[in-house]
Amino acid sequence: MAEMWINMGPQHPMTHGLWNLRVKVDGETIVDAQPEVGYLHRGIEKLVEGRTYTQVIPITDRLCYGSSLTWSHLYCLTAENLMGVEVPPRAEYIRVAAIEMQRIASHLMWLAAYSTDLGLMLGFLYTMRDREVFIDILQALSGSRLTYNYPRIGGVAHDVPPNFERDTLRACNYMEKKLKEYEDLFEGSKVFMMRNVDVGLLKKEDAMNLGVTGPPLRASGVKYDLRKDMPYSVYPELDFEPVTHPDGDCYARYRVRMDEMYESCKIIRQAVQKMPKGKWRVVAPRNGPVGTGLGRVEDPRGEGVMYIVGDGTDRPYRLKIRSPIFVTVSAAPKMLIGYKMADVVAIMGGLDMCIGETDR
Amino acid sequence: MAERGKSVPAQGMDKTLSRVDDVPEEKLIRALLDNFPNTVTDFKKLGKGVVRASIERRDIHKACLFLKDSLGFEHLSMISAVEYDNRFEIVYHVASWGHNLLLELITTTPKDDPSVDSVSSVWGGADWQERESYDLMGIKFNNHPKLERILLPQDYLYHPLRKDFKGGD
Amino acid sequence: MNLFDFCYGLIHWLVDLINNIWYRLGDWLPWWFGDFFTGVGDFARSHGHIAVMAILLEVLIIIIIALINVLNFIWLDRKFMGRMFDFYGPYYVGYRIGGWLQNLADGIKLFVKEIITPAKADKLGFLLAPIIYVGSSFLALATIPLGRQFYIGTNADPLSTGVEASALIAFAFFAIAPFSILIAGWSSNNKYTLIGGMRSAAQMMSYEIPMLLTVASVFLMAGSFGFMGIVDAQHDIWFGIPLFIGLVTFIICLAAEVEIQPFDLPEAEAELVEGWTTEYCGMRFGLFMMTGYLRGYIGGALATALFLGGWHGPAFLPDPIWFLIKAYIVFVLIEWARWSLPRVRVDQILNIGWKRLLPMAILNLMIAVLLKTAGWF
Amino acid sequence: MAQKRKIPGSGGIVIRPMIRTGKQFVNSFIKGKPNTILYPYQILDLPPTYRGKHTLDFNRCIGCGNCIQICPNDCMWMEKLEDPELGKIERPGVDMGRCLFCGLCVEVCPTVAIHHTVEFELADYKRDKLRYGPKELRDDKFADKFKEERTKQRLPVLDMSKCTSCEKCAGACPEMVIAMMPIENVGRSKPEINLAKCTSCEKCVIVCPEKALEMKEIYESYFEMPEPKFLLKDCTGCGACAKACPADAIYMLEMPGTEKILKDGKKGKPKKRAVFVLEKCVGCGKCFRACKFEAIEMPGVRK
Repeated sequence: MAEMWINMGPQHPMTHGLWNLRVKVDGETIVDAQPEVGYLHRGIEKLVEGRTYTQVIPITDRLCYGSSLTWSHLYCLTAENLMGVEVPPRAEYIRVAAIEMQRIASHLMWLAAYSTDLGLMLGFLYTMRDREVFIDILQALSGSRLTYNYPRIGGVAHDVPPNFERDTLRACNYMEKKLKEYEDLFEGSKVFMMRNVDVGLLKKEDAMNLGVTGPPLRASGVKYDLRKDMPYSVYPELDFEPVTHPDGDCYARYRVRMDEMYESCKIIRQAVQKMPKGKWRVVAPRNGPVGTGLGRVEDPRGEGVMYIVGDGTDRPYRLKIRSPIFVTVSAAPKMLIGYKMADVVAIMGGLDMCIGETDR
Repeated sequence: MAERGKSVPAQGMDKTLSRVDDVPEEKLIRALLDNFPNTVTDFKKLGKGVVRASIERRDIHKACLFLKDSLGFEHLSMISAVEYDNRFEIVYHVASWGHNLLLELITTTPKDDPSVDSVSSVWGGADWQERESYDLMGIKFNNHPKLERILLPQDYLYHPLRKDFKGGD
Repeated sequence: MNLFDFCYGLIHWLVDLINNIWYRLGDWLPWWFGDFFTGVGDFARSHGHIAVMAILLEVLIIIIIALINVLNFIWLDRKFMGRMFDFYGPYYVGYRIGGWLQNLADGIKLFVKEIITPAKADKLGFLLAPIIYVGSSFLALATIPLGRQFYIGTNADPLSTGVEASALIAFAFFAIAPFSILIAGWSSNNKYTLIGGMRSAAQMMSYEIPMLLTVASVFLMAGSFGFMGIVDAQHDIWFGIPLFIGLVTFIICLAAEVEIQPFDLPEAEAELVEGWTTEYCGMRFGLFMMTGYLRGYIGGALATALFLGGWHGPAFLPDPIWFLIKAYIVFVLIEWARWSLPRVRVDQILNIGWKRLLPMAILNLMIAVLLKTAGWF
Repeated sequence: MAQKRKIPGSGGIVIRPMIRTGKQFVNSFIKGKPNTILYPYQILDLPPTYRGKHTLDFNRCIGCGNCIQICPNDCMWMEKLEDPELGKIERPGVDMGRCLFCGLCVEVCPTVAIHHTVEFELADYKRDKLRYGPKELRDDKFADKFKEERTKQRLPVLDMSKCTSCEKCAGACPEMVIAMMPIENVGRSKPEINLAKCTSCEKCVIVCPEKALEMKEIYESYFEMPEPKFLLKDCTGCGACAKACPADAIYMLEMPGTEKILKDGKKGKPKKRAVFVLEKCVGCGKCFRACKFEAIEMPGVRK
């Protein structure tokens, strides 16, 4: 068969959103790839300039449907950095617990999408079922199921609901049991391993050079986790281990995310048990000062950075959002070339694409 | 099919770790000042592990090469362009994983000539971020391999993040 | 009394019933008109005419049974999948019978949908592909007997073995499908369908060989090319027991031939949207889908007839029921594996076919030869 | 922390996954029921914090419009109503078609009058029907059922129209949080209470001879609201701001010595000026919008 370009997207089951991957195939082998994004560009960075600092929080929730809480948390961190607001410790612990729950939920959603990509409908339903446990807790915590709008500049919106500790610990235990089941189901299956091992190899040097962050980077053997290396919030007080895997293939990415879920369970448990009593919110100033603020967090998908410029009014002058997937997806051709057409879904699924944050 | 990746030690920054050891922020500032005495105009330690430095735009590519090759800043975190009344600021957030450092490297361009040298040859990850800055803010990056719009349609007329943009049709 | 006998008797009775009125009508009319009437009536009562009608009736009965089974299969598949995936499956439509009517509702929906032919498609091929696909599958179905006396036959002899070499014919018709899939993939004029069609051709052709080799071992053991002879030879012991490797190989090949989950590369949803059926909609797609399950039914029936002793079973149930029960068990097993496994890749599927299943099939053939030469069968 | 790769054995080809799914089949078919919630017939339990359709307590609402200002989507509006009990009032309505259910309007409400219910089935056939006016949102009893999360405090609140500037409250306060601030051009002073340090001992209320101070329950605010800045030189004393203020925080006081001499030599009415009791201010900016002479400044509030 002659070489031909195939547009995988913008409407394609592989894309998990709205983007376009142009692949040039020779028969079934990929010889060139060209990701194109921008179909979901909503101009959030411009929208923000017309809103007050508080009104921006619900907008940043819309950045990523998979992990909206981490983005609004990142925005609040950035605004607090700009305004110099000290967050009460209870709020920090609540935030950490909520973020880690969001991370598990996000990773489970990734696992769901990934298993359907590989043709395993089963995984989708099992993981979505178990994700519900954490969504329910987050719902009781914040009042919403997808766009939580929970963090605030200077704390969080509400105190934890009654029975929060009991429910969270129970959910963690349940999750660890279920993760074992998933391992049995996925890694115990030879077909799954056939589809994953040695697929989508990303060398360490390439990953570092191309700005890949998050689980794909750690799966390439670089031990870099912002929660550990440049800690924010109360992460230094919690005991956990950044997860790495030396192989850099799809299986490594899968393994890193699975292990991160175990680590997140650990973090949630500690955060809930160490949570001090006291205020969960302080009043933030209405007007930001003239200056800049920076926030960096370890999003479930990679390194999320926000850079905010204040001009002394009650609206941000400029907010720049660094989306991890926007940078990671530019490394896609490096991973794709040389593999089969069916591996596209495994490789791109392994990156955990989220177009909301990519296009902003 | 590509061969399987050899298992490498997880900590990969060993060769650069020994260069800067104690108080890395000040060493970083000193290294920058020593190598670019004329163009580094402003520097400040913002917090633990965060340093801000301003550099003139003619040296930005050289400075980035220096940062990556000699100081071990292997990760370009973010390129952001900010429009002020009289200038554009292009802010490079460069991170070093070995030393846990973050450098906020600021370079300014005048309003009538918003262009700087591209650093995509230094960090591959800069490629798309520079395209984004070009797309939304209209900063031109010299020597960029493919400076095209990335988020907006190719035939779009405006650079929407500029303050004088009042909504195109 | 076999199926032909039954149908013959039924048609005969019906023709006599009609002729009763017909002849009387002829009696009232003038002689020249009445002669014509009696002539027609005599023709209708002739053996050749009634035999043709009886065969048509047989075909109708077999098709109806097959279609009901297809509906059952779809329902069973969805319900079984649902419970395995921790949800209900079809539930509301036909609440009292477990959501069985959902399939009919889906069928009606597909019927009323508009059939769109892509503007740049090859119209003839686009139209022909479903026809060939459905037709070849039904032809394969026609050769399979459901019981010792329950088959499409042409004589009333209770010891008749039906069509000679019926198993060969069944496999011949069963193997036409990749051709139609290739036509569908090419004529849709879409890159996904093209790749799907190509994959389908490669996959089916590479799995045809181990499948036929295992079938050859069965032919060898039974000493017959016809289903009757094969099933009769399994009266004492099912071939699935001595030829267990063959049974496993056959079922895996069957899964690949019928294009279900671990081997459903031609219609891989994730990367090829829906593979070669991407451009089909409405009832044309419905036909493809229905025929997919029909092929599942045929596959189950083939495995039953060749390896699982056909209709042999304790006498308290009639032959066809035993046959269907076994076919259902084979189908459920395939479905179970289907929903538990991810999809394999195209190079891997060929590897499995050529490097694993072909040696297994040859080993199986050798076992069959050994058993036959040892004189145990 | 490099893991070893587990290579599944030959059982992993098909048997182990099938055992896993078979277990689930047994669990959801023979032992119990599937996990699905059959939605229209079974409804998911929602926590009381769930953010669904709004509800509005007419008695609590003061019509300040803070909710409208903070709404990120501009989906709320003020509607003028005639109520048999409350008279002429202004109450907000919500456009559910545009609302993003962020809950900021609930948080910012100074009197905790607006709430979210757990009702989420809001779909309708027409967009107009998604615009819920205040009468449709009204539920005066909801706030009592609702478990209040925001802390409230009983605090003394000043009614300036009764105050005679006797300074007894300042003397009575054990915490010294009441300071008498002179009002320019009026010749009187008004007690300013530092509410952050107040201990709610009620001594000032007891000592007040005119009953100008009153204990009221005030909710803690999470937001820094803009404060009005009063420019005396531009004030004409028209009283529009006092009329507009939903919290009764503005009083019109006469300025002695500004009386106009009428033709017959008598003194006319003195000029009035606005006096702001900022403890009561909710920061809504209505006075700023009502003032036609730009005598009130409020940075960051849109006119």
